Amino acid sequence: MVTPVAVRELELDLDAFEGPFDLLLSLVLRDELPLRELDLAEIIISFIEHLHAKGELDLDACGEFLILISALLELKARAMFPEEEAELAELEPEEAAEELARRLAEYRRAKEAANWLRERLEERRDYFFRMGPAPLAPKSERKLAPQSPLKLVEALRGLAVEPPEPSTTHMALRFPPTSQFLDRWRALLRRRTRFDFDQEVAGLSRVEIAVAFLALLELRKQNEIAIAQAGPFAPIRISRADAERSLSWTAHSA
Amino acid sequence: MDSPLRLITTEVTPASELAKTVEALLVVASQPLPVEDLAAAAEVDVLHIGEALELLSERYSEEKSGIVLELVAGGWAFRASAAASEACARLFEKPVEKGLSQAALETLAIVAYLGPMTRPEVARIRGVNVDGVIAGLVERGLIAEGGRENEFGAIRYRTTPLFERIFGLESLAALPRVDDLGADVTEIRERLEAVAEKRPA
Amino acid sequence: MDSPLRLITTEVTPASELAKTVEALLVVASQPLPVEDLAAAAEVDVLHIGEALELLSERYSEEKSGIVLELVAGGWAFRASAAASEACARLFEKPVEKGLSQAALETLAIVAYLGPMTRPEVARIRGVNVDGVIAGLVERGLIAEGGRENEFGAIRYRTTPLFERIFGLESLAALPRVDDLGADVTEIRERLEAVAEKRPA
Repeated sequence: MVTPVAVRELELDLDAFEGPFDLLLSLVLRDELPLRELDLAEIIISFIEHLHAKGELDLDACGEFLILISALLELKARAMFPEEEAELAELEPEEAAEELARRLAEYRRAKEAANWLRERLEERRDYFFRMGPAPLAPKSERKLAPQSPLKLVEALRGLAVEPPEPSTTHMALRFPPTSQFLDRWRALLRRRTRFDFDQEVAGLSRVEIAVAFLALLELRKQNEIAIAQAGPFAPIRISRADAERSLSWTAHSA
Repeated sequence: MDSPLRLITTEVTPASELAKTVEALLVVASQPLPVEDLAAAAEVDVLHIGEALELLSERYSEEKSGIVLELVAGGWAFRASAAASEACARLFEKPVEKGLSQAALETLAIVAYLGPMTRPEVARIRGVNVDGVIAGLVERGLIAEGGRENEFGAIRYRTTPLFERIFGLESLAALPRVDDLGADVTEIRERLEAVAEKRPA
Repeated sequence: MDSPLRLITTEVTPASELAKTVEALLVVASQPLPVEDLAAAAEVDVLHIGEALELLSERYSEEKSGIVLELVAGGWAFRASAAASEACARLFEKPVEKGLSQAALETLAIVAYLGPMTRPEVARIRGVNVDGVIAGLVERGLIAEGGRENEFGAIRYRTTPLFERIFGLESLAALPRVDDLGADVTEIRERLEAVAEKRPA
């Protein structure tokens, strides 16, 4: 005749609690016993010992115990890692369990270390030592390497420099005249039948490049040049109007 | 032949002369002094400092003196003897006046053992917000800011020399090893297996 | 009749026990301790403290020890022996600084070239508050107070002999000439003030 193990009446003798399991549960649920103070492994061991003592396995009791202890574990996990619930939820169950175990172990170590520190503090509470400077300690002097008197002259001259006139360059964009580039492109085309736009404007400011391009369009309008580009972002080729035919080849071969 | 004569007439040996210099350095210092600092100040090598410290440890020990020499926080320092603690308590504040809460001790332990740590890292291990505890420990001078995770990252905290001094640690390396949970896990598994064996197949 | 007997058999006399307490108190203190404080802490009357201090003065005296007991400003304190003063100075020595900040250089140049000057005068030329810089230069001994504008006026600062030594000058007369800035001190000063006024706030 098997007497079922009444899990709720399981007597516990833990570091943080002594009494039946159901009392522990109600204390935990009423927030009167902080879960973080409870060593759940201790409860598991008590239960197993209890089973062991009976010498037979009561599956019903095991099932009930499993449900209760996993609820406690989950509660404890949530209490310990409130902001990381989501993070843990993203992990595979095995990974999450492992991560949880790792953190619990880490916290357990921290608690042990804290206990050691407490004992140490207790041992040394009667040891006084000076926490400030000694009453008659020598004064520490700041020493300076030899300096050149010319640095003083430099500093003084710096103070005598008139401040620059307030700059107004930021108030208007200054455009170079288009004529400047018209002249430049015409001069270039007298020497060469064709050139690459990008190469010729390298190093110029954005405004200057824009004006240089405007000058090209002006030359095109007057039929002095042909402009070709093999594809988007390809070099822009400029050629004298009389060399246009050879340029079309370039476009086809691209 | 006057050197043996000189040896006889000289009352103070070089070691005890050096010991005087070392005790002078220790009485004016505001931090524990590493042997290297003592050697540099006294302009002798560390071996001689070691001899001098041996003489002084003998002289400045509990029972013999109200001043006790100890190796703590990476250096040598004087403290008051335990026998004088009641008198000291009437005149001075205790280094840690009211003791430390469990939360403060756990936080200290985490920072001490796991090295410079940010608030979120400590919070992750303790499972609760630690801002207040950290602020309290900083105010007591037991931990201090020690750089950042990265340029814009969270501030890292590390324990201070005062922490080592109050807890009487020669250095952080003197913290005892905290055994991990390994043993417990094995124990649980063994018990489970023992039960499982009894299970009818 | 057992009190003489007790005196004989007791190895440690009360006076030397009290001396231990007093030396403990002195090694923890950051300030010289008046006899009354020592008496209150040790819970004995000042006469006994006097006896203990006598014992300690004997023990902690020049020649005998690197630690010397001294009465200073109405209180008792330990200091380093004269023999150890050089070693102690080395302990407190800071690394030599290579140069001065621009603010310090400008301030020094103004005080050196334009003669004793008050803080507001220097501030007018530099166009910024100079209190911190002046305090720093005073602390380093490069400038010092040199009288007042008038009885209730602002303090004037002048350069010190240390300033002359560091800048390799035999005297202020040896400062490099700055004729291009003005014919004399008044002219230079007027010019600098005029420039300062034009500077954007």
